[in-house]
Amino acid sequence: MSSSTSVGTDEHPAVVLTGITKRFPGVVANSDVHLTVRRGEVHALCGENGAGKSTLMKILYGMQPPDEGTIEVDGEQVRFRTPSDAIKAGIGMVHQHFMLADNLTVQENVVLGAEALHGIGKKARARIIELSGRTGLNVDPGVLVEQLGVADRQRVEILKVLYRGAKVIILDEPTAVLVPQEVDELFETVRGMQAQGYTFLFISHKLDEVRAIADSVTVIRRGTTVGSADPKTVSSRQLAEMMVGSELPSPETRESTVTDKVVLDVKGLRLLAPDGTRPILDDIDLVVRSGEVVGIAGVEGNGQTELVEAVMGMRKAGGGTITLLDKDLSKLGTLARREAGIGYVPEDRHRHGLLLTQPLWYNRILGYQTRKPTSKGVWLDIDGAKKDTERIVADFDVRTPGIDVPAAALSGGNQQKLVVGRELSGDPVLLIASHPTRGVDVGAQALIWDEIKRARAAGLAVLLISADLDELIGLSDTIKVMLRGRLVADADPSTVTPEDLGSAMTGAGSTSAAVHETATVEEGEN
Amino acid sequence: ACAKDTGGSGNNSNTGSGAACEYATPPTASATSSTSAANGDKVDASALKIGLAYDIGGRGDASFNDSAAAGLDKAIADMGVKKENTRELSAAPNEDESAKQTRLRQLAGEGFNPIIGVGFAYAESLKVVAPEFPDVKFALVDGTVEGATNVTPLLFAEHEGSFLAGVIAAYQSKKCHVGFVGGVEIPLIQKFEAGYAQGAKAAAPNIKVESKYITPAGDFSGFQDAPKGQEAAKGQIDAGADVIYQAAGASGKGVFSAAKQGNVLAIGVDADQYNQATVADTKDVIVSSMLKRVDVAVYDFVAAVAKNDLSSLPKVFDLKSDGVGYATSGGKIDAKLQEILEGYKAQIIEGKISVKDTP
Amino acid sequence: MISTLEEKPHVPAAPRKRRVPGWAVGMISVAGAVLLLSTTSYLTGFPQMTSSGTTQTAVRLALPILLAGLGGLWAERAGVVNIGLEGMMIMGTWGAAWAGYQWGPWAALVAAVVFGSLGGLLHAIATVTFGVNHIVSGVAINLLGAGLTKYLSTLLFQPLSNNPRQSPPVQPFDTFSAAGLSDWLRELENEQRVIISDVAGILGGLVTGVSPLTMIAILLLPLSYFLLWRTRFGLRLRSVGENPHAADSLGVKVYLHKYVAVIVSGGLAGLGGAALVLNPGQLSYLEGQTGGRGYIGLAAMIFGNWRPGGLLGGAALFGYADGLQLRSGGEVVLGLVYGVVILLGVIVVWQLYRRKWFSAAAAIVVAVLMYLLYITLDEIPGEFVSYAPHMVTLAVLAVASQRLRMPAADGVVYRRG
Amino acid sequence: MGHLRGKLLPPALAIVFSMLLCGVALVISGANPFSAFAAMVTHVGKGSTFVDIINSTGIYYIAALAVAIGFQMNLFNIGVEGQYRVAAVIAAVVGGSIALPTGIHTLVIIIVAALAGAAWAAIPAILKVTRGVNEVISTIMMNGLAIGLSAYLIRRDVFGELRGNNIRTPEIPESGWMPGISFGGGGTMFGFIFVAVALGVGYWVMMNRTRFGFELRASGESSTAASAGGVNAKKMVLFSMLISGAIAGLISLPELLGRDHTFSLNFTAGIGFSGIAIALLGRNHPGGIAFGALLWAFLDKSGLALDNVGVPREIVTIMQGSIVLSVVVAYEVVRRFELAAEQRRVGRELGTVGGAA
Ligand SMILES: Nc1ncnc2c1ncn2[C@@H]1O[C@H](COP(=O)(O)OP(=O)(O)OP(=O)(O)O)[C@@H](O)[C@H]1O
Ligand SMILES: Nc1ncnc2c1ncn2[C@@H]1O[C@H](COP(=O)(O)OP(=O)(O)OP(=O)(O)O)[C@@H](O)[C@H]1O
Ligand SMILES: [Mg+2]
Ligand SMILES: [Mg+2]
Repeated sequence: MSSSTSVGTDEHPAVVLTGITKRFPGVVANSDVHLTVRRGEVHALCGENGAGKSTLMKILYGMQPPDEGTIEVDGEQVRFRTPSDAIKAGIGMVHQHFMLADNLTVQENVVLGAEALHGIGKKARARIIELSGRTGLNVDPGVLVEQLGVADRQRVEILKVLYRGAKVIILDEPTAVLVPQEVDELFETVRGMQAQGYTFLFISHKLDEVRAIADSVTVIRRGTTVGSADPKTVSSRQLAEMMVGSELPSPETRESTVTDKVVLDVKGLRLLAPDGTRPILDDIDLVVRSGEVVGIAGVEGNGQTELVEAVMGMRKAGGGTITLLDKDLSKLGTLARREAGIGYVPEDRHRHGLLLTQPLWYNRILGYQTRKPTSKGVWLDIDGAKKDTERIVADFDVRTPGIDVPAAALSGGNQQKLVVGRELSGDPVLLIASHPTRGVDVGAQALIWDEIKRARAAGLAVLLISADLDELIGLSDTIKVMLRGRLVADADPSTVTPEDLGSAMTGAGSTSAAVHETATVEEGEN
Repeated sequence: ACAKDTGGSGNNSNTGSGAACEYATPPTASATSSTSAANGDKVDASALKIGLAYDIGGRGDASFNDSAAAGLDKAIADMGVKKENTRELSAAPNEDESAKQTRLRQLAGEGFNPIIGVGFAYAESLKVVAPEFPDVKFALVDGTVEGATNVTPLLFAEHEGSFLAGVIAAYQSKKCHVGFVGGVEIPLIQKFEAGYAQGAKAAAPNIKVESKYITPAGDFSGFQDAPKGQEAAKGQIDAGADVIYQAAGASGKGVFSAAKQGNVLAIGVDADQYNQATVADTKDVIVSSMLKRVDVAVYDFVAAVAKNDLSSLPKVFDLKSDGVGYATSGGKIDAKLQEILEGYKAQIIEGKISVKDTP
Repeated sequence: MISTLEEKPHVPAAPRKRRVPGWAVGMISVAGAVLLLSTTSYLTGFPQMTSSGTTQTAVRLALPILLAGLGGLWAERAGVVNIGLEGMMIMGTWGAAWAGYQWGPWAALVAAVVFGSLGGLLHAIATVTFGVNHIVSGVAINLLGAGLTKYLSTLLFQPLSNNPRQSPPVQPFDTFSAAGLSDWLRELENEQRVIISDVAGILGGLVTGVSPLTMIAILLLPLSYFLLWRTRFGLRLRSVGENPHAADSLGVKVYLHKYVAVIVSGGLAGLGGAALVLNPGQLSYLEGQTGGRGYIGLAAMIFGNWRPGGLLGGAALFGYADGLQLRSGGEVVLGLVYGVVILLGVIVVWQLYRRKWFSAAAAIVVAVLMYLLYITLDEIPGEFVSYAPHMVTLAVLAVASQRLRMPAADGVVYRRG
Repeated sequence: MGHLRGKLLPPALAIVFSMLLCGVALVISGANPFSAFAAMVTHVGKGSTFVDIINSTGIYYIAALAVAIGFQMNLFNIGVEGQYRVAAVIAAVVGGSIALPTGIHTLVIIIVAALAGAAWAAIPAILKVTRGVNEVISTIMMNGLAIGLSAYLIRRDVFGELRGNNIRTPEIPESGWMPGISFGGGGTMFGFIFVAVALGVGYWVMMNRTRFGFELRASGESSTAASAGGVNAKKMVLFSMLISGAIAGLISLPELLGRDHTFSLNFTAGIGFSGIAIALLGRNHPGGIAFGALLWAFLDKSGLALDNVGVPREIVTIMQGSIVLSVVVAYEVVRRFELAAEQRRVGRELGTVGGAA
């Protein structure tokens, strides 16, 4: 049965949401949302950050009750009190942030909550293996989830949903963490399952993907549905303008500001895994010059995080030297490295960037506790910190009622602007930016890009790590590809395409002249 | 193949080798001289308001505090002290010095006189409080307060009583191997240990004496951990000891229980434990108890206050003044042994044997 | 709650290692420990180290610790830190005595569980429903448990026992021995043959003079393992301690499971209290009789890496060291130091094999120091002997330096939505 | 001011609630709760009780500060109990065996006590930093060993001397004492109370105004964010444990320098554990801790009056437990309420509807 024939008008739609409204303290997340999903289609949901997509899906999945509005599944009105109710009605959800217990096995994660189906033992295992065989979602049921990479984790999430017999599957931003090849694999799986009669609700910011996979698109803006479009005919730019009501910015920076002055010089950097045997970083050589943005491309888990943390001194390197403007940092701690002029935008702002319950000005001090204007000797300079926070709030357009509110009260994008603003204070010579716009909406994204470009023009050296290949290609002067702890290829951002980069990142070998290998990786390595 | 163990017969594996003791020639008994201040005319103490400040545990601890309480009860019964004219307060675990002082002040402030501090823990607080109330007659069981003339020390020669307990143990032991379990290793309890070991060796020079304290000084849980008392005693029994003397407060219960399970004998302490309700289930192993007559001391002190003659009180309640002694309830001490004991007792009273108070 | 120094690094998808199954690790460690003890016992000439008496003592002393630790395991596997075990244990002792003197030992067990569970219920209400910091709630429960039982004892026990701190006597359990086996093992033990006698002694201690409570406790351990790791209830309970949001999103009733876990935890701690009351040497409630065993139970559970087998190891280690020092004193405890030297020797060889030069050097230094201690002293001073279990625990933790891993959401207050 | 109300309301509610609870317990046991509470309150004015309460508050205050420093960075220092015991015995031994001019002698004792407390805390700290040993276990174990060490040091063949049936360290000569303020029959207030107050001020300044305090709080709030911000986690563990231990070392000094002048079997134990409860009650805040310590001391000392009216004194422990629990419940309820209000305020001031902030 092909998807186009299964979409019959005489049948009941798989899901109909009518007049859904949901209020949170101070925010109306959804207001009068209408959504109809036909059986067997892939229905995409688009909207900028905080538009209310996840909230709507959580309501459909029974995690949050709507304040107003009705839900119909297969033509029957339903009320979900808990996710179990939704599961019973055949709805499953893969969350934006993975909902997995690291210390449990794949099998345990999959059967959790659905033990009544096949128990928790051999039968369940057989069923999982059968399911993964049928859908191509291959993972070993016995392995601990903490040992899995992102793509595998996502497979587990989808398996979880299938295992419960869901017919309608919600995928909330499933591609945000995947490289193009993995996205293709995922889409293949989705198409295959669509052919078997599954219905998908698909959320993504990446409009090309939406156009590639969806049968229909609904756009949400500021909590309400603003219209729908046919993905076959609409362009990405048109879609984006529906979402935000303005032009889509781009990260393009073509005029080169690269100088000869070497700012960061990493030589032979090594790092062993804590269990002592496997190298996570293997003989990394890297140079970043003043006015240059060096981008690192790589599938998550290939050592980018470790590279950044080793340069920051948060991990103790097993060998090699790190030099900043002729100063040897190799033996210094994180604070000394920051004082030497490194700014650091961490990939996870909640874990590494902010003290969430503390006021904004208190967060301004973090990382600058030894420097002006936030401290004088062993004493803190609270007035100085407050004044400088006001400056960041103004310069970086941080939307906040004041600098005394806790950082947690800000939305993700505004939190990120605060962090970027802080890390560009104190005249750094090097900025290490890990996924600087992850989970940030287009407006904030543009602002952050602009600030990085401005600082670069003023001579800042930037080491950029990003999973967003458009961002990487757009911002970088040089791109290096990281694979299994090694820098394996260089790419020229002016000519390389995301697809080429993707192949290099997965080790499929470069097919493009824009990517040339600098090292080979033995496939058989453990 | 699982059988119910019947009362201790199953696993009394006394692995230690041991032969019967060779006893030293016991001294022959001379006439005992026993005087208690109370053995006099009827005293009328009905005018007294008596205050007692107990140590941790208070009345009902089946031990030392209870013994003091018994003295008070006897005073009420014999000397016409009115029940409503008495007040008993007790200390809490881990309390600080000022709580003890407050307690004494409360009693003194409300007109109680005499006031008896039960336990050496009151020494420091009496040193402070007694001078504040020069007209009040204080007494301190187990301790002295230097410089305070209105505090009467009620001291005991526990080591002398324990000497006799050691003699009893030596004569009751079949393997010439005895043990001592102390609650907390403080000087007071070491007096028991010292006297006991000396007594046992005096009676049987070849005897082996095991000794174990449940906790060191400062950790007073050793007085209330019967399971550990039991294990300590079991260790000694398994090592071959067959008479165990305990000075371990509420932990002593565990020692008796171990003795019963191991089919050996035990010696109680402070009161005549053979007749104590809390250890009634193991009374058949209690061959004797070392008596520390805190009740006598309290009673005598009240009487002396009523007669306004504190000088009649002995400096130390020892064997001579019957302040310490041994119990014969249960009938395990036959006439012959009693004769031997009286012989040793006389020698101690006469000063021919001097008993050490440190191990 | 407990700060972790090193963030667990995100290790990229590692090739899966064939792991040795848990039961095998357990068997190997037990065998290793027995071998070490009998070697030490042989070399130092102290048969007490492996005598059946010592083993029995160890079992009796470990029992309340084991039960308290098991209580801790249940709560923490569901993500609730339970420092209130001591208070729940105290409530258990009171309940056991109160029911025990009236209706016998079985009623005592039931009442101990009920009273302990009440403490658990209170902890659950505070931490789960009100989202109170788990440590605060635990500390408060310790205070409440002590105060409440003292108060109730004054009201109910004093009229009967004339003592506000003690209950009337409680009926004991009968004890059981595996008749033939027990005797045969004792004969073997008495032959004083290397290893065989030691093993016989240890085994003999385990099958002689066992009370039903011991059997229940020993059974509760595999039962807990089975329930927590082999049933759907256990899977849900553990998932709540690892990632309550994930569990919630799959329809697991997070609050319910936390409640059940914490109440069971209290019940087990209460049972630990009953083990003290029903100990043949005690047979009554006595104020202060728990003596910090709840805290030790918690420590044993952490020592055991939040797993039943490890907990058993921790409790056994503590009970063994305590038993040895109570029964045999400073001389024999000094013998344990010799055992530590041997253990360190093994570790040195292992570290050299793994080319960890620094660890090996450190182990050598410690081993030499320990050996000097061993040959210069005749016995460990009595003041320290009482704390032999504490020293052994510290030494083992410092040497083993194992990577303890607590449940990921342990101590984290969970809010729905 | 609503802010202040949010801070004061919960403890007030909690105290009322605990009084009600204990009142019910008293009624059930046939006692009159009103006369019991009245006896406790009137007792404050009697004899030296008021001064005793102040003295005890000071001691609890120091203990709670010591615990709070660990809590600030999620270190659970159960070992305060052992640290102050070791510090007390060592300070007493040193103080009793040296001869120095007045003032300097006292100072030396204080320094020795702080160093001894820090040294005892250093063991679990080092074990944690180098071997990853959980500080909960190690400090529990160290508490046991502390008793062993103190018992060993006061052995007659070591430093102890026999005094009647008691055993104690040599008395500290008068040059090493710290004079108090005498109120005649009202008792003597320890001079060390002023040190306690100074410690509280110092604690506040350190936490709120210094780089070290910032790093401590940052580590407590998020160890990951702190380490990315250049805070050396191991160093912080070590330092906070050492400072916590040093302050713990001072706990026994009010009594040692102001009253006892010796370490004996009458040593006041258990203050470290009370300190945990008080630090939690005061939410690690120097003002809150002062309030908690005062409340604790009041319940302790006035509880003695219950003996006079025939009410079991244990009701006080119940009250302490229920206050701790109900205070935190009340704080939690109020906190949630305020968080929602805060979110509403943020939402209102931004004037957003859809929330695309
Ligand atoms: N539990 C909650 N409590 C209060 N406010 C909430 C809650 N969940 C969501 N919101 C608010 O609702 C708005 C919509 O959030 P939602 O997560 O649905 O956005 P989204 O469209 O999924 O955004 P993104 O693209 O970032 O995932 C947010 O801006 C937030 O302010
Ligand atoms: N579970 C929650 N409980 C309370 N408030 C929440 C919750 N989740 C989100 N919020 C609130 O919602 C707001 C936005 O949160 P979120 O991080 O989802 O932002 P966002 O909509 O993704 O913003 P941005 O577009 O900047 O990424 C914040 O004010 C946050 O406090
Ligand atoms: Mg977002
Ligand atoms: Mg979302």
